[in-house]
Amino acid sequence: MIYLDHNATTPLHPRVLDAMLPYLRERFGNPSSPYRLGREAYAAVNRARRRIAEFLGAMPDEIVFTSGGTEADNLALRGVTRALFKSGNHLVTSTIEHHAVLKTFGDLEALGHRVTYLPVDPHGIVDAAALRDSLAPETILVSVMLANNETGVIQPVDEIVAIARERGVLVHTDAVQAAGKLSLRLHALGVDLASFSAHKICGPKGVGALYVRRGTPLAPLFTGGSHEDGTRAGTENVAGIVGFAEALAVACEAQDEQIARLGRLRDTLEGEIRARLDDVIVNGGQAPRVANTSNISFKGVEGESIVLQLDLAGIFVSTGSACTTGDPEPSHVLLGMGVDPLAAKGAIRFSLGPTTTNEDVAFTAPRVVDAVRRLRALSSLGERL
Amino acid sequence: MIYLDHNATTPLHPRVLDAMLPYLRERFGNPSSPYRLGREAYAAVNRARRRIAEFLGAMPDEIVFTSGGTEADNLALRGVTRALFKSGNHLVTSTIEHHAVLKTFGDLEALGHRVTYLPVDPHGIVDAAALRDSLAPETILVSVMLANNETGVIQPVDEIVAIARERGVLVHTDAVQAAGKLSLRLHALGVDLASFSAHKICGPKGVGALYVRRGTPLAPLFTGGSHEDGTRAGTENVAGIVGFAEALAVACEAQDEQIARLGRLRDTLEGEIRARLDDVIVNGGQAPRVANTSNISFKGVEGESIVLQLDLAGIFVSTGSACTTGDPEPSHVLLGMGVDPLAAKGAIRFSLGPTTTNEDVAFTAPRVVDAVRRLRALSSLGERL
Amino acid sequence: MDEETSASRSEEDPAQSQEGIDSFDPMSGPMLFYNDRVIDHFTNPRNVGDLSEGAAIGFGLVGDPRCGDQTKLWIEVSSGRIARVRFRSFGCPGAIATSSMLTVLAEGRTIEEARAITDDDVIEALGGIPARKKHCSLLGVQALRAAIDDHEKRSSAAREDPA
Amino acid sequence: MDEETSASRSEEDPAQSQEGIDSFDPMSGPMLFYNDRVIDHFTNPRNVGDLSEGAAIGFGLVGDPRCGDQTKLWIEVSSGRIARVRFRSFGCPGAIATSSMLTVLAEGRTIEEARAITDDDVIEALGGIPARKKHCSLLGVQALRAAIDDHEKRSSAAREDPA
Ligand SMILES: Cc1ncc(COP(=O)(O)O)c(C=O)c1O
Ligand SMILES: Cc1ncc(COP(=O)(O)O)c(C=O)c1O
Repeated sequence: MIYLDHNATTPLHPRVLDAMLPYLRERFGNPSSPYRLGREAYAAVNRARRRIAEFLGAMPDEIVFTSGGTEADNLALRGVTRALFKSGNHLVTSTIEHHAVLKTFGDLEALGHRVTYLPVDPHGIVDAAALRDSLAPETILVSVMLANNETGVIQPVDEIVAIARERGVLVHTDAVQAAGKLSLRLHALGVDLASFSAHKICGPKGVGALYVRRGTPLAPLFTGGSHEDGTRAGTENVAGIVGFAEALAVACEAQDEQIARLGRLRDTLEGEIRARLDDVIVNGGQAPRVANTSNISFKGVEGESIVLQLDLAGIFVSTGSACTTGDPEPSHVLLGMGVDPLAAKGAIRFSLGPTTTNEDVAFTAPRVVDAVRRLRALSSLGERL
Repeated sequence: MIYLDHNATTPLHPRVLDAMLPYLRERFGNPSSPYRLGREAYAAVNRARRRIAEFLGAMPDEIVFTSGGTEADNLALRGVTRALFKSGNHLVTSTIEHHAVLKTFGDLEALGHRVTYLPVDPHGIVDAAALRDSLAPETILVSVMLANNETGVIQPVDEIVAIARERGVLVHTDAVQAAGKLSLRLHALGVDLASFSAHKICGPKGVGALYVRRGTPLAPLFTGGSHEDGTRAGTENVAGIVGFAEALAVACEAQDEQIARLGRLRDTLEGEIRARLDDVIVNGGQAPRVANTSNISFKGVEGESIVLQLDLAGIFVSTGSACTTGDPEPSHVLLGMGVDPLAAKGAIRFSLGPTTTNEDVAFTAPRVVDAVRRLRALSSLGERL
Repeated sequence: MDEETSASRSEEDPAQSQEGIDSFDPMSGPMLFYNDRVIDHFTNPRNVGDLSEGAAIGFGLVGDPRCGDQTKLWIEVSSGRIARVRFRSFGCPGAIATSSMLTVLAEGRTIEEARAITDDDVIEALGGIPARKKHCSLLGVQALRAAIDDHEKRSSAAREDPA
Repeated sequence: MDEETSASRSEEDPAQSQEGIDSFDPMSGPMLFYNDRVIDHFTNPRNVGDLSEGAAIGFGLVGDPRCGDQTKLWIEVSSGRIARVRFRSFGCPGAIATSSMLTVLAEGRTIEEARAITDDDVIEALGGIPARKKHCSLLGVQALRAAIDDHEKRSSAAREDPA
C-alpha cells in the first residue's frame, strides 16, 4: 500500500500511540477530578498545552483544545462574530478556504452577516491587496488559511495581518495544513486566532486546537463545565490531547529535514509525470507551496477514474479535500484560481508524508502515467486536448 | 487504588482498547476518502452506528456522533432552539440538570429565550406535573435528564414525554448517566433527542452521541464537510467511535448482572456507614436510583476534606459532578432537592463501576467512617449536629 | 434530518462487502463504493472505440464535460439489429462502467429492443451502483437512443435521397 | 479570555510536583492541588481543641458555615504573649491547614506580633496554596484577630471591674 493522501489524514506515528496508551489504560482520570488520578490527567493536559504552545510560538493559556480542525474553525468564526456582534457584522475570507470555514461563513451570512470573499490569482494566492478595499468600519474579522489543503499554496497571511491590524480587524488563519510543514511562530505572525488538527500531523483523529491570542474576544461554541478556561466545555480527550502534543513534537523535530526530503520527492513525482505525459498542469506549481503537496490536472480524464485505477493498484490519492469527495462538482479551490473546469475535473492531489519513500514515488509515477493514458484512450474528449 | 468515582469517568475496558487499536494503527483512513483505506474507516464508523442504535433501541440514522456528552447536550438544545426559532422561544428544564444543560439554558436565556426550571421534590425527583402548568403555546422543547449524575435518581422522563407529546413539544433527555445502568429503548421511551458519552461507560473520552429521532428539526452546531448527514461536521474520531460501540456492547451484555451486583455493593456501603455514624443522610435514598450511585451527606464536615483524606488512603471519590469541583458552592442538585446547605456541603458521591469489588467496599467503609470521625472531632460545628 | 438521506445510511447489501472491510453501505457515503462487476467494466471496458462514417452508422453524444460526464456512442445497424456498438466516455468510473455495460446489453439487439433498454436495466446488469452515481447510468442509455435517432435520420435521408 | 485567569494557567512551581505526576500547575485547576506541607497540616493539624473560659482567654469566631468555611479560635495570654492557642474548623483542607499553621505561627508571640501576622505569612509558611483557596487562609488570621480583640475586651472589662 502506498499512501499519498496525507492532507486527508495521516497514520499515527508510533511515538504518538506510545504517548497515548497510558492515558487509555491506567491513567484514566478525569482532569477535573480533585484526587491524584485526576491531577495526573490534568497535568498531562497542561503539559501537552505547554508543549504545543512552545512549538507554535505561543503561550500555554492561548491554546484551547477542541475536537478537531472543524470545531476550531467554527469556534474562531462563530466565537468572534458573537463576541463582537455589537462592533460590526462584516467578515472577510477567501474563495479557497476549506469547507469548515466556507460553510461556516455561509451560515453566518444566513444569520445576517455580510461576507466578502477575496479572490485568488491564477497561482492560487489570495489577493491581499483586495482586502484593503473590502475593509469597512463594521469589519470585525478576516479569515485566510495559511496553506491550502488542495494545492499546498502558502497564503500571504503576514500581509493580511499587516493590513487588518491597521484597521483594528482581527485575523484568523486556518493553519491545519501548515502545521509540521512550515515553521510557525504565532506571536511573530501576529494572527489573533489559528486552527490546528492533530490527525493531519500523524496525531489522532478527533483532536485539534484553537490558538487564541491573549485578549481576543471569543464566545464559546458550547457551554457546560468550566474546562479550557470556560472557552470550551466538555471532558477533555486526554489521550488525544497527549497524542496531539507528541505528534507536533515529532513533526517539529524533523521538520527541516522532512521539508527538504518531501520537496525532492514531490519534484521527482511531478518531473516524472510531466516528462511522460502531455497536457498536464501542476496547479499552484508556480507559487510558494508546502513541500508535501502536488495538485496535478490531467486534461481529458476525470479525477475519480484515476483515483479508482490507482486504488486498484494499491496507491491511495484523492481528487481534493477528503470531505468533499462524493461531490461531483469540480474543486472550488481550482475554479477559484481560474483553472478551466475541464482541467479542474481531471485534478489529482498527491500529498506526501513522513513515511513516504523514494520507492513509493518511483512506483507511483509510472502507474499514474498508465492510468492517464488508458483513460485518455477511452475518453470522448481525446480530440479536445 | 480504589476508584469509586465512575460517574466522573471510567477506566477503558480492555475489550474497548482492543477494538480501538487497529484504528490507531493500520486502519487509519479518513472515512470520507474514496479508496479502500477510507471505505474501511467509513465502514467501521457505520458499523459502530448500527451497533449503538441496536443497543439503544433506535435506528442507525438516528445516531449522530459528537465529541462527548457536553457537545451532544449543546447540539440538542442549541440545535432545536435554532431550528424552531420561528415556532417559539420557551424552553423547559429542571433545576438538577448537569452543567452542560443548565449553562446552555443560561446562555439561551442571555440570547433572549425564556426558560422554566422545573423544581424537584425532596427525593430528588423532577416534578413532572409542574411541566403541564409551565407549557405555553410558544414552548418548543423540554429537557430533563434520565438519571442524575450526583444522586443517581431516575427521573420520570416517560411522564414528561406523555405530557409534552400532547402539546407537540419536543423532549430531550441527557442520558449520559443512564447508559449501561438502565435498559434503554429510545423508540419506546418516546424522547426526540438523547445525549450519551462514551467515557462514562468504560469507553474513551472525547466521544459521545446524540440520538435524533427521525424527523426532529435540528440545526448543526458546526458546519464544514457533510459528515454525519450534515448534522455534525468534522473528521470522525474513528477509533473513539469504534471504542464507544464496544463499550456499550460490554455494558449491555453484562447489564442485568452488574445492576444487581452493584446494587448489593452500594447497599452494603451505605449500610456499613450508617451503622457506624450518626447524622448521615443518603440523598435521594428513598427514590428509584441507578444501582451504582450513592450520595451521602456527613453533617458537620466539608466534603472536600473527606475527599482529600480518602485520596491519601488511595480511595478516589468526589463531592459531586467532576466538572464543578473547584467550585466552593454546595451542589445545585442537592440544594434543588431542599437539602440543608450544611448537609449539602458535607456530601460525598460514591459511584461504583464494573471493576468495583466486595473488597473495595469492605476497605472503603471503615476509612470513610474514620475520616468523618476525625474531621468531626476537629470541626467547629461539633455541637450543632 | 432529512428522512430520505438518513434512511439510506442503514440500507445495506452484504454482497458488496469486500476483503478487509467489515461491512459498509454501498449506496451511501464516499462515492467510489463500486462492486466488483462495476470495477471489471471500469478496468476492462467493452466495446471502446469509434466507428467510421457510413450509411449503417448512428452516432450519439450526450453530456457536457464542463458540468458533468460525457459519452459518445456509435452503432452499426445491420438487418434492423445493432451489429456493432462502440463508445468513448469522459467521466467517473460509474460513467465508464455503465456505458460499457450498456454496449454489452445493446449489441445484437433489434432497434426496438435497444431503444427499450433503461438505466435500471444497466444498473441491474452491473449488480447495483452507488445511489449518488445513478445519474451516470443515464448517459449511456441516452447516447444509445441518440445514436438510434441519428441512424434513423440518416437512413430516412438515404431513402429520400438515394443518389 | 480574561488575561488574569488565562495567565494563571502557565504559572508553575516545580516544587509542587508529586510522585507520578509529570508536572502540573498547583495554582489553578482542580482545587485539591495541595503541597505536602499543607497535607501534613491537614492530616495532623496542630493545636486542635478549645480552651475553657477564663480571664486570660480570648475567643474568635469567623465565617458562616452555610456559605463558606468556619473557624473558631481560642488564645490564652500570659505576660502579653500568646501562651496557648487552640482552634476548630469546619471547612475544606485549605481552611484546616491554614488555621493549623496560623496557630503554629501565633504561639509564643506577643499580642502585637500576633496581630501583625497576615494571610501571606500563613501561605508562605505552608509553601503556597492553590490560588482558588487563598481566601481560606484569611479565616485563621481573622479568627486570631477576633480572639485578640475579645481578650482585650475581657481584660479591660476585668480592669474596670476588678471585683
Ligand atoms: C485546511 C483545513 N481546515 C480544516 C480541516 C478540518 O479539520 P478536521 O478534519 O480536524 O475537522 C481540514 C481537514 O479536513 C483542512 O484541510
Ligand atoms: C449527566 C451528564 N451530562 C453530561 C455530561 C458531560 O459529558 P462529557 O463529559 O462527555 O462532556 C456528564 C459528565 O460529565 C454528565 O454526568
